[in-house]
Amino acid sequence: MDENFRIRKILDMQELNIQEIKNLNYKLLMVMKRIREVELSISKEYKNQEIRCPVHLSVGQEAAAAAIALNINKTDYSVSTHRGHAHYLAKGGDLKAMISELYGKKTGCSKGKGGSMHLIDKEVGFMGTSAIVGNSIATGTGLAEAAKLNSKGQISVIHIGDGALEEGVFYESLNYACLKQLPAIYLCENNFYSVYSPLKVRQPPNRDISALAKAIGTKFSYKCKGNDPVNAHNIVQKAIYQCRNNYGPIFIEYETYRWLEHCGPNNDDNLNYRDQKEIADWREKDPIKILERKLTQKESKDYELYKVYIKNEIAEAFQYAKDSKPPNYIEAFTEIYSSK
Amino acid sequence: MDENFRIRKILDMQELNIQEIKNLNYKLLMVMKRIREVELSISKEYKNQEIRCPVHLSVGQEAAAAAIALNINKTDYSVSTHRGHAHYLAKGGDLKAMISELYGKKTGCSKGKGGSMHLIDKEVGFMGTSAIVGNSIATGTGLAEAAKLNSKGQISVIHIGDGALEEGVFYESLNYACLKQLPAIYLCENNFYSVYSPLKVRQPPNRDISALAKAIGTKFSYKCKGNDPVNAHNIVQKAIYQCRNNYGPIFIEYETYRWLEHCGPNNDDNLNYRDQKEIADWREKDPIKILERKLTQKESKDYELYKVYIKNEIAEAFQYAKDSKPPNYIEAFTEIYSSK
Amino acid sequence: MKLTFSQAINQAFIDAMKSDEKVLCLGLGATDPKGVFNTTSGLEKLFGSQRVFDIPTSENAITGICVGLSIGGYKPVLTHQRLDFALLSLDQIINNAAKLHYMFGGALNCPIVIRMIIGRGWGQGPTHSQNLQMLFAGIPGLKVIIPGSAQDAYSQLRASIESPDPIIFLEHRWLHNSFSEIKLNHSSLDIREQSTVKEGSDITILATSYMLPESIKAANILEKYGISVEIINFRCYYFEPDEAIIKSLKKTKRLIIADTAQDCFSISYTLVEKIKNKIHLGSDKYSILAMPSVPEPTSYYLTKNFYLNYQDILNQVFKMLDIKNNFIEETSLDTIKHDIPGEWFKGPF
Amino acid sequence: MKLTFSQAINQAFIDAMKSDEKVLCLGLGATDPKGVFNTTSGLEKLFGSQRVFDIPTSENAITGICVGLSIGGYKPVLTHQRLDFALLSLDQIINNAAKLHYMFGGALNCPIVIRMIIGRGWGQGPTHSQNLQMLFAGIPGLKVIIPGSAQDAYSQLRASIESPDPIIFLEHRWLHNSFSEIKLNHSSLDIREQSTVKEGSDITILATSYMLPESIKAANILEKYGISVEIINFRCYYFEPDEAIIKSLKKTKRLIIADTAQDCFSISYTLVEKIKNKIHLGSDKYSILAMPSVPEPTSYYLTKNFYLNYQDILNQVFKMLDIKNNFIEETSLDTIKHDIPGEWFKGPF
Ligand SMILES: Cc1ncc(C[n+]2csc(CCOP(=O)(O)OP(=O)(O)O)c2C)c(N)n1
Ligand SMILES: Cc1ncc(C[n+]2csc(CCOP(=O)(O)OP(=O)(O)O)c2C)c(N)n1
Ligand SMILES: [Mg+2]
Ligand SMILES: [Mg+2]
Repeated sequence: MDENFRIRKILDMQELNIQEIKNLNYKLLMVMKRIREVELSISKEYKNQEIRCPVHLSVGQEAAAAAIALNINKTDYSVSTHRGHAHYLAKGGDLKAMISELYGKKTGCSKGKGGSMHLIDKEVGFMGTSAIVGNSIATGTGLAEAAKLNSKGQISVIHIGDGALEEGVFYESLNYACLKQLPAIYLCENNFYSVYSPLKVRQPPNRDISALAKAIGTKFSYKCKGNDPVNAHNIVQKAIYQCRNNYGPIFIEYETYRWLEHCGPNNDDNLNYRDQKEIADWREKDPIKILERKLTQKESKDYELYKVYIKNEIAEAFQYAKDSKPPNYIEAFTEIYSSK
Repeated sequence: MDENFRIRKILDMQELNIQEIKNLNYKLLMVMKRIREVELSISKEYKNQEIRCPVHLSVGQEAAAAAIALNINKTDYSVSTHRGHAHYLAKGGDLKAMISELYGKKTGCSKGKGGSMHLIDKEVGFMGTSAIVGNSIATGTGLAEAAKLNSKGQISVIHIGDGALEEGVFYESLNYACLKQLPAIYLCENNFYSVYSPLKVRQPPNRDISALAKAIGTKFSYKCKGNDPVNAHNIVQKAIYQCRNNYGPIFIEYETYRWLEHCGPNNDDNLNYRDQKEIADWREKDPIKILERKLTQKESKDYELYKVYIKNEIAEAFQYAKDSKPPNYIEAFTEIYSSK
Repeated sequence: MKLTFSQAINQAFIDAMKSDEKVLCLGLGATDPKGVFNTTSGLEKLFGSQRVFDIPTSENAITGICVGLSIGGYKPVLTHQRLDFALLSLDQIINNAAKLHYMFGGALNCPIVIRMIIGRGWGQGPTHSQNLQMLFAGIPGLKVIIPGSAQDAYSQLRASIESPDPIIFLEHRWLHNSFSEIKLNHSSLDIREQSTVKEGSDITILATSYMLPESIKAANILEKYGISVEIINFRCYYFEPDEAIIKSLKKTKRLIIADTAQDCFSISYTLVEKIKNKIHLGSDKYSILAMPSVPEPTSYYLTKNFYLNYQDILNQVFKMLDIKNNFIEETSLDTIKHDIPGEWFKGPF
Repeated sequence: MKLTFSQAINQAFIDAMKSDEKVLCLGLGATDPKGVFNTTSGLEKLFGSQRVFDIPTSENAITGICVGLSIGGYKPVLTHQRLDFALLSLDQIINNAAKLHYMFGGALNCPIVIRMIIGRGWGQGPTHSQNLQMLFAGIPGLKVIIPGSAQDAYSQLRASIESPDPIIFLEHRWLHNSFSEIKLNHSSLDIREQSTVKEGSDITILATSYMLPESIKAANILEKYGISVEIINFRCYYFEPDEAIIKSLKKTKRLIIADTAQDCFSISYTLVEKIKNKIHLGSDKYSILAMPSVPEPTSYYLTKNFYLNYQDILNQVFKMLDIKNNFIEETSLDTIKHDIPGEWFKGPF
């Protein structure tokens, strides 16, 4: 099998379960690296002022998405937040359609109407993101109820941040999911900040949020410390198994860290809202570097090829987006209703 | 001291702390009996169609209110819900103003604008009730923050039902109170029903709600089982002590049972939404009967006098309400703003 | 078939749920002994507790859950016993349901129906009686349906359930016991269609919700005095006036809008301007009857003269036709108290 | 003293908090390095973290907490970085804050200010750009303030903080960098007073919020061509027109309302009718310029021709004065892109 084709197969989320590649580390790395490269490319391109919408990048936080990518089915649902690029890609979302959306083109996944904060790829069960903190938690819970009513073994994954835990809708949704034993996974990327605000100005000190979820009523709640992608994968795998097997909703806290500014393309460590040592410590825990160090020689060679491949893939996607025809402004006035 | 005067002093909430009467049982009983008699009188009068607003009576649930009455100061705050008569009276609210409010008179505590679901007596720190489930939880939490900012040792008591636990605002408020270590007591009367709906269609089975409060972040959470007024009193006393001494917010679950229909003057056990045995068991646990049985002979004699006294007091209040002049309809259009 | 408004809602549920197994019915009290003023009674027995169920008091999440159900292929009908409670869910209604189709470029649609009941009288008071239709009618992406008759209750609810878009369905509590002859038919109904319920030549009344029966009552009285009123049941809050309205005004050249919501920033004002873009109406040729722009007080005494009824309509017609009336007295002999819809109502809710 | 709108807000905070120690400032990001577009910068240092603080993302509870603080004797000013987020708190705003004074018969009052920032451009999109002023303006018990200038920012915020009633204070994001000479004075300000910012004789423009600078721009151009425009800064959404408006219309007899909210069920329609109750205006003598009644799309290309600006105002004036204009070309030489308020704006927020 030629390298390129093999890699392409890996990139296809449906195929990821076929275990073409046996080494879990390598598989996780591939998914993470692709996400990171996409995000860094957006960061780079943003300066040209052609991407004219707020973007919230996931650089540094890729592991949770990768853990999902390797364990979820196309027929499952997932939803996410303002910081949704990684989750869209992890679910198998179309890269070209995503980049085009950022450029406001008609070829965008939301035809330019939604922008970076409104990604969707229904074909692969990625059912949308929301620009309102907490808003999609309820939607994802409803999808879990649909999944349960369908009785086809689907699950619904709800990606959230630590800030969303402060919204009543999180609590109401989880209460409902527990009450009805819905197949939902609430996967919280705790990056310790909401915009510039540290946890300590938003939540009681030392609160164990997975214990909180358990007290609300989940049978299982997990905590994944320190940005560890393999640990994240194993927890997610177990959780998805349990969720599919009617253990009801499951909550996962995944500790991680954002490398760039909350919104926008830049590093904002100069603003000093985060401790320099804290930043340095988390940079050490770069999930990509950690796994890169674990590759075998053979894999490292493959990985070089893979990097070229994704570089090309991403370049192509950006070119596609830039070349795509802009929508006519008249289209702003269409598709408000789906009926007359 | 003549009997009547002594009783009048007891009825005055400020004086209750003076421990005129040494026997706790008797004091609790007096407060509860007065509340019950008020509620039963409303129930009886309602049939005359002169009280023309929804009423939610507390018959059977009097103990939590009595526990508060014996331990709270006039300078403390409290807020309550649609089922707020007992809490208003426990805080020392003016009886005549309350009954007049039910009759829609200008002498009502809200000048007839609010009705049974909007009771207030600012003079004694009773800062209002709300007809929207959960709505006053946030208000009470804000009062707790005001109390904290005032640094005068005040606390804020927030009376809620089990249904209110399902509103996100409960969770958001408690998170905030824990974060800021506010002197707030969330006193939940779990009567196992919200209108006709049993807990099992609303919350996960066997969930320990005081453990839930603890997981949200309270240092102390208490559960008071089985409608026991003395236990309720002791827990409330301890909680108020802790709350005043900067242990932060405290949650108390008090198990109890409503005797009459959710809304209105009647018994609705014929509708069979509650199990007959369950009803009978809880009727056994009538907090008033339990304490009546414990009175000494001397107290029993006093109690007979006391009953006459409150009967008169209540009759007087109803008469006052009925005799009060109705407001002119023009007043509906006033006091929408407090400035021009 | 003679049905009350409540029964018509119930029948619409039954027929819709039979014809489409994706339809769900949920809400506080949906399965309780009172069945939301009898509108959901018996449904659980017929369709099972997976399709008909009670919910926690979590208005906000439940609304989003309905959105999730809808994009997952279901058609949830959510009921709030009072519109006022739905204020907890405006983020989900406005930022999610209403925008979904648009903001994902048409990829999703959101077939949900949210029933909200509007209270009135018997001390409902400031937070159990608000008709905040303008909150919803002003949001692109929503359709606001406000049935005025038992027939509407049936056919508009059926059409709403079949609509691929989110519907806010506003039921006036005082209509629940009104009844009429009903056709169990909705297939031809355009959900935005208004309906002419009485033809006339002197003046047109656009009547919404509970103002419909009050308008009919007024028109019947006026008829005796030779005044011919045309009544249009304004049952969908769409700001573009439909043909029935324009046609009617070409004939009568006089307009009263009778609304159950408050005057201030009432949607009626938009409607008037949009009508006047299509047909000339002199400034003394139209008027708006709406509720006062103040909270509804609880007291029986304070709500006296607070609500609009057929007498206000009579007076307005006389005024606009420049008739000095001396027969108004005769009509004020009502014995029913102003805070109840009929003698059948004994409180408390 | 020359200040930007943001600086004026900041100064109003400083002066209010100095003069009344009960004033509090809270909101997401109130103490962060960006200080809510610099409006709250430095306040924590000046007044301490008990009076100036960040909050959890809990819009609903926080609003109710502000109500509690207010009846407990404090004067909280809550800031939302976007109006859209405040939709989570409409229960607390409408069922609690707005009703409190009324429903307790005057026993309580609720001096809170809720600042909400209205987004526009740079891909803010459907849920970061809504001017839903009508949600609030239609609620009795609230006062809705919508400053149009840096002077308003100062004096209206001060007056709002001093008001005993709940105030919704709507700041347009595109005004934050506008600046002007400011008097640090608010004592004589009636919070419901509109202000005439330019006198003229041919036509009156009621300009709201960001439409104020756009109207001034238009008026200055028109002046060159001998057209004299009177501009009234419509900065409080009260439905009864105040004297300045009536006086102006008696003079000019022509009215344009220029609004940053959407057309459908816009409050402008109410206003027009209320004005016409006081003064005759022929149907070709007034018009409403408002945003299209659709969600705001995100794409740069889709927002082209989406917003109103001074050119739309020019065209409307020409139309109403029946002038065939051949000089409009000249004014369309703008180089600034339509989705940013000025070259200073580089995204992303
Ligand atoms: C309801 C609401 N409130 C506030 C915001 C502004 N906001 C956008 S992203 C964000 C941070 C959320 O933090 P978190 O959930 O931890 O996600 P992260 O950005 O860290 O991934 C906030 C407060 C919003 N979009 N919606
Ligand atoms: C937001 C909201 N949703 C629904 C209602 C209708 N409602 C009134 S009382 C009540 C029951 C609340 O139950 P609980 O909190 O247990 O109090 P209880 O009546 O048992 O004392 C409900 C659902 C309401 N008033 N407000
Ligand atoms: Mg975070
Ligand atoms: Mg209960």
